Amino acid sequence: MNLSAGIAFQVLQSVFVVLAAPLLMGWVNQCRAWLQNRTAPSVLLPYWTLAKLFHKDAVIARDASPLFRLTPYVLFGCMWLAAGIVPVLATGLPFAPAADIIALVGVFALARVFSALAAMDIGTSFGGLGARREMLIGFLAEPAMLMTLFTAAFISGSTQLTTIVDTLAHRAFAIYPSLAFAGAAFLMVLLAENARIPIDNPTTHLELTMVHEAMILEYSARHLALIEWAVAIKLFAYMTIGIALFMPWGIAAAGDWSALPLAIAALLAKLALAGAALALLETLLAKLRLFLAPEFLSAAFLLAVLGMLTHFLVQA
Amino acid sequence: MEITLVLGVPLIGGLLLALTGHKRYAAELNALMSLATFVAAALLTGRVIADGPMTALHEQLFIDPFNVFLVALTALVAFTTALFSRPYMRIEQHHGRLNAARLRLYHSMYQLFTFMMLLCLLSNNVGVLWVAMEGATLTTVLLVSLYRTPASIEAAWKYFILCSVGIAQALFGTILLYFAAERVLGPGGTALLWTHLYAVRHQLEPTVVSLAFVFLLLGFGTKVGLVPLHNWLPDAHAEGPTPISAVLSGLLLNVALYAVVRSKVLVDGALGRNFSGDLMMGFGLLSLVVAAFFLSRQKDIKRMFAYSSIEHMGIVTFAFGMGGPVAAFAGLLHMTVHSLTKSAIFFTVGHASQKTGTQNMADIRGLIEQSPTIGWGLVLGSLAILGMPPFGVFTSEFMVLTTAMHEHPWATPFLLVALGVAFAAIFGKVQPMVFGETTARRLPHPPALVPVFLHLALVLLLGLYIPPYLVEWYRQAAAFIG
Amino acid sequence: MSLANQIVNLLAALLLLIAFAMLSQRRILTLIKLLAWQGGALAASTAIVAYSTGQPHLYFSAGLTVALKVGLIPWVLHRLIDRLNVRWDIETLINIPATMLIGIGLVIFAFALATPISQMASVFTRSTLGIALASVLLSFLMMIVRRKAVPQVIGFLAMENGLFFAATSATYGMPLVVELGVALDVLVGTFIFGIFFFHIREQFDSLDIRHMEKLKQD
Amino acid sequence: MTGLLPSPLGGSLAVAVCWLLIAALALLPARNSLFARRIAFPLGALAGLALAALGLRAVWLPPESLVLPLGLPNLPFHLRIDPLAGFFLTLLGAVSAGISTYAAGYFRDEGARRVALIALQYHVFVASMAFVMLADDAYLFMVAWETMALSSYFLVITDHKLPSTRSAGFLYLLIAHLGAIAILLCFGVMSGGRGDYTFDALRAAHLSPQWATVAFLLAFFGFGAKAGMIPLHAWLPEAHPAAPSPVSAMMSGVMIKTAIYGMVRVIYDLIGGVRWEWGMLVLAVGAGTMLFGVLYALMQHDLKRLLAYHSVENIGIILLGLGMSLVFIGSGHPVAGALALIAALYHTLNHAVFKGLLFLGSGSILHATGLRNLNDMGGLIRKLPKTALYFLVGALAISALPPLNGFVSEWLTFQAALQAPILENGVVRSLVPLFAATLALAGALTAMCFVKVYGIAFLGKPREAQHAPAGATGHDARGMELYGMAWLAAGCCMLGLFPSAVLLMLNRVSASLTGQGLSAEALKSSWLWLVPTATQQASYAPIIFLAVIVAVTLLAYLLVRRFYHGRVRFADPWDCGFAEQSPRMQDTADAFGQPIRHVFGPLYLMDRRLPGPEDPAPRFSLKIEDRHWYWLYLPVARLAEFVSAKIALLQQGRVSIYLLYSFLTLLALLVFVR
Repeated sequence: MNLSAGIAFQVLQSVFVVLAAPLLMGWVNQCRAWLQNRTAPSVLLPYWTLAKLFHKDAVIARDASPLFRLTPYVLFGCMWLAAGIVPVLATGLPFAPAADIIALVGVFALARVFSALAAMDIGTSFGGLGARREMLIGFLAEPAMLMTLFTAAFISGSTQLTTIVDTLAHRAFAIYPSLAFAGAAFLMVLLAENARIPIDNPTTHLELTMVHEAMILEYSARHLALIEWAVAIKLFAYMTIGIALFMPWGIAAAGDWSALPLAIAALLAKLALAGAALALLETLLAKLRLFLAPEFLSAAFLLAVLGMLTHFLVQA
Repeated sequence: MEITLVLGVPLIGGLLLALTGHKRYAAELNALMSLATFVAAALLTGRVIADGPMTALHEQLFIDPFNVFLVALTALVAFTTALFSRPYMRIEQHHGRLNAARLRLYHSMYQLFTFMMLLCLLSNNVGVLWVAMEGATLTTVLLVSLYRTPASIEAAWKYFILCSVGIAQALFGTILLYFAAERVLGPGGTALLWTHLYAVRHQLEPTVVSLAFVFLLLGFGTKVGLVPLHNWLPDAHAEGPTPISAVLSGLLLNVALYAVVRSKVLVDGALGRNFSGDLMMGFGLLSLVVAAFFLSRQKDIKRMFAYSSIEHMGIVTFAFGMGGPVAAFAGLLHMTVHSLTKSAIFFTVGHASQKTGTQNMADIRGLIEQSPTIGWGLVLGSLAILGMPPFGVFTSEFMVLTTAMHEHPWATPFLLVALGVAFAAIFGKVQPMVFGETTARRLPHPPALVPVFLHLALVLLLGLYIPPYLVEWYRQAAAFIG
Repeated sequence: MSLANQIVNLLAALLLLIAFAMLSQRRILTLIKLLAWQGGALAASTAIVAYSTGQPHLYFSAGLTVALKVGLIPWVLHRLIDRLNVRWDIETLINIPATMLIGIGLVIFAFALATPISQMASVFTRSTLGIALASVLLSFLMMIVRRKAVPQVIGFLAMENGLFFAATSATYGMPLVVELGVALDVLVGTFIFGIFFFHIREQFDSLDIRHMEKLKQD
Repeated sequence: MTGLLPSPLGGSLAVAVCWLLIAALALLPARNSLFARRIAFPLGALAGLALAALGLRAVWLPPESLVLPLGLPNLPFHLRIDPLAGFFLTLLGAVSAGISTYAAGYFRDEGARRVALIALQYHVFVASMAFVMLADDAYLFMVAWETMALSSYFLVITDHKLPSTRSAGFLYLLIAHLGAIAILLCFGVMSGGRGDYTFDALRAAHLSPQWATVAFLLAFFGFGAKAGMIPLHAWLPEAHPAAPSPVSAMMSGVMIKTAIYGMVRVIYDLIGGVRWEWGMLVLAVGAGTMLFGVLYALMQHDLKRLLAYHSVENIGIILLGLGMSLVFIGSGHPVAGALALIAALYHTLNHAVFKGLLFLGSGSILHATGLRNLNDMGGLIRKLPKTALYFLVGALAISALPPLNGFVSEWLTFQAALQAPILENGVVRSLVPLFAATLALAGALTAMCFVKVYGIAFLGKPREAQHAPAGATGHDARGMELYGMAWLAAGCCMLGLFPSAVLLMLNRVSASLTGQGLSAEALKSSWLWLVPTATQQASYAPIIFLAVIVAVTLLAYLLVRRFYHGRVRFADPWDCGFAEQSPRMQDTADAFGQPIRHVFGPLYLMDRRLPGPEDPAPRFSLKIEDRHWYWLYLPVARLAEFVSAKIALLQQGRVSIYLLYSFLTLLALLVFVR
């Protein structure tokens, strides 16, 4: 692998993720609409929404601090960074060693902290409420996520996503019970972290139960657009992490142009499937009361830990 | 020459002060006599540094590494206490608690008490040692009851009865010792001379000597304040005038312990086994633990520090009981630093209770506001006595603890519990007295602060650096204490 | 056994007897008399020991004992109780028969303790050491059970007598300087006790030491 | 060239003595406090810088030692500097430089006597810490150790008129003293009866496994009391907040690290022969401490108390690293052990820097507003923008967010935990990652807690009508205060961005202690990359990370500006259209912790006061108490009370009874002698 090809792959993947993320969002919404017997909006609707928002004038509360205006960019940057770390299209990207799975979780945490802080900045009652709930969900989701990743890391003996994916993709097929636990836990974390049902409802407003929406109530126009976009990238990143860990087959190696078309195709197929599954889940599940959220997430955490322990027990 | 001076000055001073009656300058005279004694003691010390141990007055007096530093210490503390008692007694007089006649008694008895203690230390004759010890009781008993309040009378009565009875046991012990020695040295003067006894200690009859030691330990131990013979001590300390509490704690206990240790040396020589050591360790540990638990129940500040003295005497007794060069060294050092620290504490306590008009700790508050020096003196002194480095008390406790740990590991839990409990008790009481909102008022005379900080500075110094000749004395003394 | 020896033994027994008598005596005046008698017995035994061993300073010691313990101190005590007007009432903390029983136990204990020592003692001291110890312990007991100040002091003085007896009969007397010092201490002590009686009377209106139980741990 | 530089040991000694001199000088011109106010602290800070440089040098040089003609006759003061001591001296010097600088500004307006006293105690405190690290015999160590406790005690009770301060000081000194007794005992056990208390002798002593374990337990207890590990932590949340803020920073930042130093020195260096069972104990206590600390921190509304509980938490994290290292070394995997040890030491350094910074920030808030209660704060970012910036750096760092320093050490700790598969013992192997899971939990909770702190103190609007208490300056930190905070904030960034340099230094420390450093591959990687074992296994490049994140953020910004516009209108907050907005409707600190209270309810001892429906001025109050009080501290106190009540029966005031005691003692002894 030469460096320039690697960088080209890196740039390609980053741009691809950023551009494709709203599409995934649109796809999930479309599937959900179908499943709920509604007329589905266009799959491209998120793009139009973003464009519309970017055109508007931003309205900001009078006493907002610089932190408030900085946060959308930070969020967007964080998610973009995450998109660059995860081996979406190819493994062995030149940037990948700069951050491993722990750093990846760190990036998500950084984004969460900033969005929570921004929510509290204006000093409204909903902002504080949202921040508090977001951090409540975060404090359980984050370790669960980390433990899930650790299970994979123990299997492959590395915390580099590249190495993990390489190991998992190129091994002889074997059933890892630990990965089953981890997969379940990861799914739960994914739902919680991306503000999906049963923890949060991405389409709700003006409800006392909202979490993520409560945090971004004060945002408008381009700031809101960036946040929405970041949310889309986050969902995309999570899904690709899931794919990388549990369905890594077909991924290309950086610089291997010939494998790229296949990788893209495989990725799109897998994402389509995952998106549909997500929509299905969201349709089947009901939203939990907020105070059941910790139980849900501690279950995820315990599953993840159990997965890790299973790994040791089965290995030993 | 210096020896006679050391003894002569306070004796003459006592008689002089008794005869002249209370004059305006009596307090100054008292301090001056004490200074003269101190100078004499310093000369003596210098002489010993130059010439080594010596005897005087037909061997009736002697000075060796064991008593030389105690003589110096006694003279020093007696001097600084005299300095302290000058303003203290003025203020007492000002507050109308004492009149001229009592002050006359006080000053002359103070000198005589000093004389008695120095005589105890310097006497080579075990009998004379006893006489002087009883003399020290007699001189202080009137001082304890100086205020003539019911409480002080009661305290003095208990002090007198318990110590007299105790000391009577010591006389029986002395007689038994003489009885044993006579068979080796023959009747007559030499059989009671410590230097001679020491020379023949291996030939003394073991049964008699061990019996003698029981009586001596019990007798002198009463004055040391060993539990359960200690009951006079807190009363006497609490009810007497504070300078007397200072010298009782700082000096008398040391001198009594000195007598015990002198006896121990002979007994060990005669018995060859660690009979005396075991007894002393037992008493030391018991005193330490019991006193530590008593501490937390005290309401009277002087009483509390009296218990602290019992506790520390317990430590020293335990150290001497363990024996060995390190422990004995530690014991000697602890005697020194305890008497310096404890007398400094009593100085501050005296002024503190004068300032607040009470000895009840609950009513003494926030000293550091009204009089920072007294407050700091009290808190630093208390911390020092609790064994906080870098003060010297820690040094000796360090040595005692470490020695105990490898020689008598069973004792360490007791030591630690006692030290911990004592810390919680004393510091828990001292802190609110020193800090917080104040209740103190101004004193009619400036308090005596030089003695306090002089003592604390010495203790601090001993925590960081022990002068070589002191080390040498301690070592030699420790060598024969064994 | 020489005559002197026998007399000393007799006096020793007398001493012990007096000690017991004091233990059982309820009246102060009688106590003081007994104290004087005890002093007399002590002086006599000292003189006999001085005679038979030819030690001149023991004569001096005997003289001192007579002057102090038979003369001066009982006289002072007499004056004191006259002045204080406390002749009659002597109460004890434990009743007298029980005290006596304990006393007997103490004597046996003292003898048992002194026997091994007596074996090696010189001629005079065979039994005297045990008796001296016994009388010291008895006086101690007396101090414990009496609840008035004066009898307590008398007990103390009786204890000193026992000690003196031990000193003279067991060891042919202590060196003179010591004896003088001890005598001086006893004398001064008695005077101070006397002063104290007045102080106590003044402060507590009674010489009952039960009034002096204020200083305690609660 | 090197000959011209002072030797690290001599230099460090000179710095410590210099601090003592400053202390002494502070006392002299008490009336004219020019020295104490203007000169003492900057001078102290310079000395700190020098010490940091000397310490750094010492890490790379062979150990040096020196004997001073002071101390005990048999045991003069021994001094020694080795990489471990060098590392901790660097920590002390660097952090104290920042704190002293800050203190120079902070104490400017205090009363003359007070500032002189603080300068005296402060510098004795710093000097004693230096001596703790330089000490090479048990006696000097104990003297320095207790002097440190004593001087910090006096600093804690600076505001002694408040009863709470006094009781905090008392509790602190008491537990410190008990810990010191245990340490002393530990030295006694280690010397094993030979009576030689130089560290050389202790090092040379070969203890049987039982005695080694006893020594370990004593050291763990003794140093743990100082570090604030549960259940001996009770003093920490009381004492740290009570002190003036620079002192809190010093205590939380540096002083409790001396306990870590002591632990490492005694366990690794002096006892030696590490056993993995010890590691399991340390792990368990560490995890408990960590979770306890953070969960209680979440319940606090007093800012400094909250920070103090976070110190407890971070000590837990450090213990976790130490425990793992003991487990690895004890099971014969020194390389992994070295990694865990390095992680622990790295976190020690990091915590010193960011906790120092946070306490200084809280000091600035206190100075400006007179407030410590978060429930009364709000919107400070507008009033104190500079403090807000530095505090944000500290908050992000302690929340273990990349690319700041807290993340690096937690990352290393995770990496160490991920070495677990090499362990042979199945139970231990699966327990170690479990502890890593608790670390993940604690990290996320910390982030939550600091969102709470920052969001409530700095963001939003002031919650209560401002009635500025007396002494509040009302303006942002300035001058020296800012420089001090800036120095530490820069430290947070540097330690986060250039971890490989620190790693090399710690590798040297570990190598000198355990004889084993990191793998060769880890050491030869370039300075950009932090590689704990092998590049294949794990790596982290904070600089690249930061560069990318800044680049993408900027890119996003520029693209938005380029293709769209930057128009902004200002309006009232929307808040879903609720019209009746008042600042009191914002979340308070207590409200923010409410979900956690809900989830971890049984852990807390709560006393909640809800306002009644008719209450004209409704107030919600909440008191969270530490359960340890009720099962540990109070029973011990009651036991002591009970025993002393029984013993007091000895003294009933009756002279006859006293005589009877003497009599019975006499009889008993006479029986005994026969």
